[in-house]
Amino acid sequence: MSRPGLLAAALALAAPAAVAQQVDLQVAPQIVGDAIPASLTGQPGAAARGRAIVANRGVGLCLLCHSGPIVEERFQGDLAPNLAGAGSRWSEGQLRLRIVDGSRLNADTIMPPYYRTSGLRRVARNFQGKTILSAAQIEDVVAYLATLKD
Amino acid sequence: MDRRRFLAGTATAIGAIVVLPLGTASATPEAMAGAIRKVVGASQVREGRVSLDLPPLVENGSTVPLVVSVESPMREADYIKAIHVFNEKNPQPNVFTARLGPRNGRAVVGTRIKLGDSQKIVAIAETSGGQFWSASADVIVTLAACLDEAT
Amino acid sequence: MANVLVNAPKTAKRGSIVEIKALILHPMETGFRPGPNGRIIPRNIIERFTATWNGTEIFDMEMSPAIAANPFVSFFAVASESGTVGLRWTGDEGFVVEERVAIAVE
Amino acid sequence: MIARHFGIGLAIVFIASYALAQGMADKGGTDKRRSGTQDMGGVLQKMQDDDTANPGMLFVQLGGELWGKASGASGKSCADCHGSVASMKGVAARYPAIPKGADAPVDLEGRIDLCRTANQRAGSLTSESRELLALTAYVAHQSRGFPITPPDDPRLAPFRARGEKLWQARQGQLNLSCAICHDDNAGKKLAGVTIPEAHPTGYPIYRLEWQTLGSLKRRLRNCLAGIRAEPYAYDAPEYVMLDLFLMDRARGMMLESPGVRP
Repeated sequence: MSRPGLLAAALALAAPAAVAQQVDLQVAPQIVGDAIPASLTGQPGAAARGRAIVANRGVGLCLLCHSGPIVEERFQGDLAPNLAGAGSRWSEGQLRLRIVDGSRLNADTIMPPYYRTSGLRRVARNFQGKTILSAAQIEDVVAYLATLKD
Repeated sequence: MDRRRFLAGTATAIGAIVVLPLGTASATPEAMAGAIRKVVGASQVREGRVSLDLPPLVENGSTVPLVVSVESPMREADYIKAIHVFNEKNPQPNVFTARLGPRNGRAVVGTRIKLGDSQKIVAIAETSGGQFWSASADVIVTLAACLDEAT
Repeated sequence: MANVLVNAPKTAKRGSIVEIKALILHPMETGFRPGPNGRIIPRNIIERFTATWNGTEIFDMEMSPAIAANPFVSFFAVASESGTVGLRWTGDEGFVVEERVAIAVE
Repeated sequence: MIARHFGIGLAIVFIASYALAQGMADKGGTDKRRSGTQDMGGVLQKMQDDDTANPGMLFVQLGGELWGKASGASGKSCADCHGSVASMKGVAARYPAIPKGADAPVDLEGRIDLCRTANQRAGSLTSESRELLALTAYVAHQSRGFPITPPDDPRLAPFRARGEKLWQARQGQLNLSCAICHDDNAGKKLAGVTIPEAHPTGYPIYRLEWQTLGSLKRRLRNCLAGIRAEPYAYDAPEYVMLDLFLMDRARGMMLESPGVRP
């Protein structure tokens, strides 16, 4: 199921085209089983920052499709699983791969690939070559989701 | 999908009007109270006689139907002379003031308003005898007004 | 190119109360919104709507930027005598539109 | 109270006629398709149904004025050739279609503009211009209550098939397709907003978010922006192909133009 080399190669290939997230794209996430065990930045993320990213519909976009235990944000989505308990269901590494590119586990997933610039079609000009979140932002989100224990 | 960015833009716009000689920077519950005080002066405002018909949950704040109806015989001796509507979260607290008289037969006014966020709306009716009656309603807005998407 | 839709009964019984509804094409630009270039789009609203019955003012509404685009107003009037209901919208940038409808009172 | 009763009466008549119309379209009784109208709150349904409250009717009225106005080098108006707009009944229910002498389909706006440039010999009307929307709304309004009946023109099939492919194709930075939301997840909540099934029953629509009337093309562009995909050019054939596919998908459903949508 996992083809770690392919994703890394794809990201590396995409790197020269990137501008805003160029530094991030030099990171080659190593997939092991159904997870990316190592931090994309080599550093742990900050859960508080991660919560803010998840809550922000223009940045994390998470609450458009998911609901989560963020009470101050009304009108959350219900297309995707509730984020509550995500930290019990998945390890940090599993969460990381699901955010980076969930299609590596399920080709039909509706979860957007948050850290991929290759294999996408007709990306709007102002988003071309850019990932949805930076590596550091993904680490913050992973750190936050890991705190959501049932 | 990127609505927050536009919300942020709206917030900037609200901030910008501080430099305009409008008296209020943005409507807040306090600004609304101030605007109401300007209309009613020292008079007491009582709840009742007014009904404010607004959908409790609106899908888009850009066009929210509103009807204010006031119990009144609408005769020369006793009629509603004005209906004022206020909000607490738009850039300014005044929504409209309608002036009526016995020729209306019925003290009912309908229109459509913009709501920048979920908030409380207050309607105040002024009788020919100088009394003030009011009603309020809370509206939850799924999508705020003043947003736009790149088209 | 003003465009107005008025709904009022053509006939009414003397003394009955009729509803008059009016819609007008107008952007009701609030003056608080940034345009595509980031600058605030200047305010352009209808400030006042007035209704007369045979020339006598019977209803008046002061509007704010909080009134929705393409303003809709409904109000009532006692059908006292046959005649003309005059509606007038005035606003920013010299906006003036007048519309008349006849109501025959029997 | 009279007004309120009148309003309620109108709403009941509307709901009844709507149910009847949908029932007639649904011979087997198994049609579960929902127009966007059915996903809106009662307040907006009432706004759409009351011609004196539906802001789209301002454009229909304007379209009526334009219908009678001479334009272009021909010095003729729409009415000079077509007569009463009643001649347009059912037309909107059949578009997009391939005009005589052409080999590619055009949508209703495209057909009106073609008439304008070829017959009236007037300048082309810009996409989303008030004039084009008004004329389209005026013509489309004539088909209100008509079931959508795409023409049996075999030449349309390949265009429709390409439209379906576009509908299914993932695109944009979010890597989503139209079908993922509007087929697989219709009825669920995207940030508190019910995802509609995306049947083009009300176009041109008065969208409250736009605070004006707009075309299906504009609506498709909004969705493309949402998934961070590059919108097709305004004159791109993709919009017509998607329109063809969507009209076929909504075959038998009732036209409601001008629709009101949040």
